[in-house]
Amino acid sequence: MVKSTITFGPQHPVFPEPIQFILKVVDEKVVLAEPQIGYVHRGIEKAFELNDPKDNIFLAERICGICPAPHTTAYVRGVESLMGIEAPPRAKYIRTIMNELNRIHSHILWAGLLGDAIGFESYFMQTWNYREKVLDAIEKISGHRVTYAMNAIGGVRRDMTNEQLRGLEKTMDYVESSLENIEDVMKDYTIKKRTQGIGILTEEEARRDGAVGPTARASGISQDLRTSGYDAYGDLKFEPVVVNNCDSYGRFAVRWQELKQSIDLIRQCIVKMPSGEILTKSNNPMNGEAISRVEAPRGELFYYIKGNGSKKLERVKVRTPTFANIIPTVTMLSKGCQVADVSVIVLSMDPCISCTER
Amino acid sequence: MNFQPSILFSILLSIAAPFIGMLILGFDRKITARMQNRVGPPILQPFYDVVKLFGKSELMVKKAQILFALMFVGTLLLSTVLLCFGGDLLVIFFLISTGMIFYTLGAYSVKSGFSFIGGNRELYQMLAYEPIFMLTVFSVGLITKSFRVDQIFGLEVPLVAIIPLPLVSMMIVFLIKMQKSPFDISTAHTEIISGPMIEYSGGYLALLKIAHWYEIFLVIGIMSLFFVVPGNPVLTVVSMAAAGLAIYFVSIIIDNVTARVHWNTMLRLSAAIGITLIVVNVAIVYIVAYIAGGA
Amino acid sequence: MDGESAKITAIALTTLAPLLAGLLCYIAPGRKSRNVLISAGIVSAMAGSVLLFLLLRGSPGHTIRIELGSVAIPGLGAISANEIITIAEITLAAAFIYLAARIKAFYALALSIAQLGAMIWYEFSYAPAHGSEHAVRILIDYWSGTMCLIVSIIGSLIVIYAVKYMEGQHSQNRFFAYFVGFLGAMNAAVFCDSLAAFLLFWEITTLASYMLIKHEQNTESLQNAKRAFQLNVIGGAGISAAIIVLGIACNISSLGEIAALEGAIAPALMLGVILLCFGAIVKSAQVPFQSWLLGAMVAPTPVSALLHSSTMVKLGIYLIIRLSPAFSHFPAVGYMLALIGGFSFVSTAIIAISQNNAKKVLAYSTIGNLGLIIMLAGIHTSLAISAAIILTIFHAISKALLFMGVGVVQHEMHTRDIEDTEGMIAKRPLIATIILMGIVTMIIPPFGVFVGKYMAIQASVAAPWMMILLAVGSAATVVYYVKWFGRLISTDREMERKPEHMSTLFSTPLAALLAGAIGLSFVIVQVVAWFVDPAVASMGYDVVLQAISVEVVTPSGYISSIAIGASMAAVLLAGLMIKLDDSKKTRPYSCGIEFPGELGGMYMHGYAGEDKVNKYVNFAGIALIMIFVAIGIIAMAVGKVM
Amino acid sequence: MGIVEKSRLKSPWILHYDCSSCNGCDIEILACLTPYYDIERFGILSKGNPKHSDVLLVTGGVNHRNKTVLKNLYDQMPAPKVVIAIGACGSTGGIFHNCYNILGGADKIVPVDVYVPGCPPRPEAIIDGVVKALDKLKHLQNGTWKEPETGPIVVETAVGAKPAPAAKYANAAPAPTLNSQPTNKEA
Repeated sequence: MVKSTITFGPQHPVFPEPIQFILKVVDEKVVLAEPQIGYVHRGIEKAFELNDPKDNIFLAERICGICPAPHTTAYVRGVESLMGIEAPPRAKYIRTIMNELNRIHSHILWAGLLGDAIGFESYFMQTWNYREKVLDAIEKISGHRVTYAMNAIGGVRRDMTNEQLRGLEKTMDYVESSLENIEDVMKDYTIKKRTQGIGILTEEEARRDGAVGPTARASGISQDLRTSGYDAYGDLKFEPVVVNNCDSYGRFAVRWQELKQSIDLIRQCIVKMPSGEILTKSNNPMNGEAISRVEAPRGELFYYIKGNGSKKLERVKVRTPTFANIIPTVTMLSKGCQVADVSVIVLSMDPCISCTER
Repeated sequence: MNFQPSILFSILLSIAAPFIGMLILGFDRKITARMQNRVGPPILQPFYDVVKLFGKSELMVKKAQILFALMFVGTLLLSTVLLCFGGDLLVIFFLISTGMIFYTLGAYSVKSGFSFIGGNRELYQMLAYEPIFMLTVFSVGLITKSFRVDQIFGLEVPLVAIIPLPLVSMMIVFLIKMQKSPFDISTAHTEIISGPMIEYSGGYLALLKIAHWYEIFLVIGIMSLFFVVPGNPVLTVVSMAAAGLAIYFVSIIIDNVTARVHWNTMLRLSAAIGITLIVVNVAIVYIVAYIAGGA
Repeated sequence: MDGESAKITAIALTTLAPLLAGLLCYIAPGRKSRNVLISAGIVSAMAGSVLLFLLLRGSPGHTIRIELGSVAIPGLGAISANEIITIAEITLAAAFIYLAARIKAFYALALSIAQLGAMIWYEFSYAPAHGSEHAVRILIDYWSGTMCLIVSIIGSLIVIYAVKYMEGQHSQNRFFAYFVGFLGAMNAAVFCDSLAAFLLFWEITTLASYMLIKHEQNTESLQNAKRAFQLNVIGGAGISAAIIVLGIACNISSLGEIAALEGAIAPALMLGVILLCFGAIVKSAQVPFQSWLLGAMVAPTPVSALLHSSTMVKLGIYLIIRLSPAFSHFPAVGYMLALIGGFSFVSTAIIAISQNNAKKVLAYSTIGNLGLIIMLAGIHTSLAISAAIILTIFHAISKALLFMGVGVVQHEMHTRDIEDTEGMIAKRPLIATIILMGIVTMIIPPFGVFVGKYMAIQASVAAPWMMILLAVGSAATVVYYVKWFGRLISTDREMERKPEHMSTLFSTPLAALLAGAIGLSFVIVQVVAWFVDPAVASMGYDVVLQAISVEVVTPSGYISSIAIGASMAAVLLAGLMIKLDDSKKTRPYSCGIEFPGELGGMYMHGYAGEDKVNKYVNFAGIALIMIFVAIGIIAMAVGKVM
Repeated sequence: MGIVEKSRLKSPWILHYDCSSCNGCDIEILACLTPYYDIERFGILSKGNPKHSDVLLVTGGVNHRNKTVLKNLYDQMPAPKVVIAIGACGSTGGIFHNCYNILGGADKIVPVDVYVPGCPPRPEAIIDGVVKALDKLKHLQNGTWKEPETGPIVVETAVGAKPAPAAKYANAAPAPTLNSQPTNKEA
């Protein structure tokens, strides 16, 4: 067998971030995929220890520019539990709205990237066009499109007016109808050809390798942290989206249905939105250890925070969903695929390297 | 009536050929953009791209690349001139495929991963489209009883009336040549960046782009030969242009509603659809001729 | 020297001289004397072939017909040439039986015994009773003359090359005995009109090829030689059967008579032609008999070059083209033959994609090209035969060049693997360039093989369904040659301009063949005028290929190799003028890091691999051959020509 | 202005490299391609291949592992070329300036021509940055300046603090450390 070595990354147009796979290929068949890391490592966990815990919100937000809401939520929830306080109900609802908006924008973004990766350019264009509306909604609520720092320790930074809520409702209507417009893509022959049976991860393997988020849910594992009822999720009605395809198409389908689920959740939040304060102020010392788990768009996000009573935190440890999904991805790749499928498989777990390497 | 294009016309056409290809590409980008709710670049964008590339300095790995790029453009130019002067369709076809061989070799000549895979994919594409292209040219020859382009103008009815199905098969060739999905596998931007062209830069990349213009002119030119209206030069020009545009519009729509497929899917599709359609059509022509002859 | 004796001299120079030189090589005492003998053999073959061709141009009707009557041998009285041939044939058959028994080739043994019995019965009981003639007829027309030129000149160049290649190897005497003798036997077979004589030389080439294939004497080569022997015996048996069928049922004993027949045709003649074609298919290693030629790759490379380019396999082609005029009486046979050839062309082209052994790629390519030629012969229009002849000539040159180039690589780098020759252009530019040029002359216009393919497509208008095979096959051919080319030139730095030493005995034949491949392609108009058209005419076809100034004009198109070649050369020269200084050089792109530098070729094992495809290919091949032979038998049974 | 210079302005092809950004800027660059912003109307294409590109967009601060990658990519771009540092991190290291693995902005490794501040900058600002870079590209010819150097340009953005004046950055821009090949500025 004559093998070629192809370096997929660090700079590659299909991945906006420097993920690197060293592939051994025979013809176009990948026989070995070796992930390489370190291109985005910054040392954020150390920086958490250097800054003021309040400023750390901005740092946590910049662990990942795609899902700042779950990161800050997880961080502030951890710090809140260290301080022994809880955010007021309205703040929790606003957090939930931001988290779900974040999920919508992230999933649409992902769908577009998948379209781009498999050469379906018009799909990429349409989805990202709709995504702009979501970003606009986020901007109207928070003041910024991407890194909006909505969360604060003890609540949220900004309140939502009724006008904003009505605007958000309209945006949701728009996004829902737009998504219906392009729903037929799921039935497209070429899309199915490129995603069905590609990157198979059976339920057994998903459990063994510890897959999280949509990757796990597409393998038939009903695992969604939101069912634990943190923030406002306890008041809302929803079921985790689970499909049994176990392939890239399944992951596509899970995210597609989650988009609708998120729209529904936001509507529920708007209806049930309580009135009251948005911030619990507290100067309690941060002492002890706290674990905080949040369902990010990519899966379970885990923060471990340790305080020693001083002004600064002693240790912040972040385990991101992508980190948990790396081994499942290597499992998928090692089953043999084509060079063309590498990007589809890697994208199907929605990698976020800047999260993972911090 | 045998319509003989004048020499002046042929000369003008062969000079205009790359620009026609360029305009086709320019409109393509514009129309694609409009279909994607975008404004899109100016029509002359491919021209600006190429001129800009000529103004850049070159960074090449080795000289062989330059030779192959030149040979690529050279053969396609030769083939364009032959087409414009009504030469032998088979020679034109072979020169196009020779051009593609040089292009592939240009990719292979550098020891670079993506360039190599691009070269491989170019070969897969060749395996997919060459039989179709060759059979189409052959079926034209079968109907015309000659492979000379000028003989097509002497037919009694347009070719499309007799052999429409090869035209459908040629869509596969056209999509491959236009580097459009579902068959843009060799230059797949998001898989192998730009495949065979990856190690070229500056003026030599511009040469490849110009060769691409020629290629598009050639393929669309050969496809529009099916629409020659015998004995009526004006109608011929109109119908050829209209047909060219229609073919091209269909290709843009296909591009916008499909994802890129794997090379093996492409091979299967081209064998199952491309070759079969031509064979069926030629069989029908023969059966009809047999029945007509028998009766 | 009058005309007649000059002709005899020329024939003797091309046939007897190499045979004799070969025999003497066996007992040559040393290297020097052997080399003298070899030189004498090849010089006489070359001179004789050229002389013969010149004589041919001067002969009435552009044919030389000689009847060898009886020879007076002191003490024995007059012996007819036919008797000599018969005796030689029986001796050879006995040798075959001995050989088959010794190597335990039982099929071959049984076939040889049956063949011997049948031939003895036919020659001694049947033929005399029916007053068959005693003369051995020799017929040399332009087709034989062209073949003789190919065999003598290209074969001789390969012999020169072999002298260097075999230096220092064991049992060279025996090797060169068969090697040089091969040329004589091949020429003789080409000249023979009488079927019996033709069979004799046919079997001699079988024997010689067996001896050459097993030269290395290791298990693999013995095994492959045995396979080659067994299969070729089947082919020989086909020819013998044809002789008997034709002799008994049609009273025909020569090739010329078959081709020239007119009027009502007996079904037996059709069967006879089918059996002859069957023999030729085996000799030309068409599917499903391709395994002997592939196995023959174990032999030293000069042997492969000889068997593949100018001799042995070309004998099958020669025979089929010679018989092709007869197909007009029973087109079904022709088209079936075309199908077998076309199928071989497609299947070997596809399998060749999966091969990384250079010699095997070339072997498959040979089978494919022979298939193409057989397909054209099966189509049997004038244009098809012209294309077949052009392909025969240029394929021989290019294939010899490629084999010898690969041989040099093996001789000096000890590898046949295409992967090992990656980037050879930088390490050994000279030999790499020769292989590259060989590939270029095989696939790229305006070189001869391309012109042949161009005409083949036009010729297939007469049998449109063949075109599907042709289209797929030629696309696959381009694929495997281009990727090989790509492997040779794949480097990340410029060529080193260091002097590269190559023996004169290597470089001379290579240079001659390269010059021939390029030169003849540029003067293809003259090639058509001098060789192709007369050869086609001498076989009784109308001449449709016109050579007008710089263009070769076919009935439905025209091609000007000079114009295409000149424009390409101009572009190439312009390209060579461009300078690329070091400041404009960079490293290959590899996503921002240094490229690890490991590349392996593209082989499509899952789709074209031998293990995947062979069973289907062989099955289809066997089915086709069975149908082919069945056509003849059914025709006999029904009593009607198809 | 000759036709080549004009074409240069009409067709800047960009190469984007994410040094160690948080994805925010990267996604905003991608968003520029989409119908809402549609940079292709200016002839801008994202090429992903340094050998075809004119403009290098760098996001995120440089770290110890990717500094060679950035240098490699920059070296493989044929002149004339410009470099745009996108976002606070790309310009100076931004919020990560005190992280142990961050060397600083892109200008530590390659000469930066345009700084686009913001965290992340809005797509409009990125487009503005590319257009400002074209101004510079106009005067470049195969690696040599035609006009005296104007220094790095800083794009003023709607969001975030008013950026410092250009002159301050011109002096502050440190000499490229890993740069062996003559660059636009030195020539």
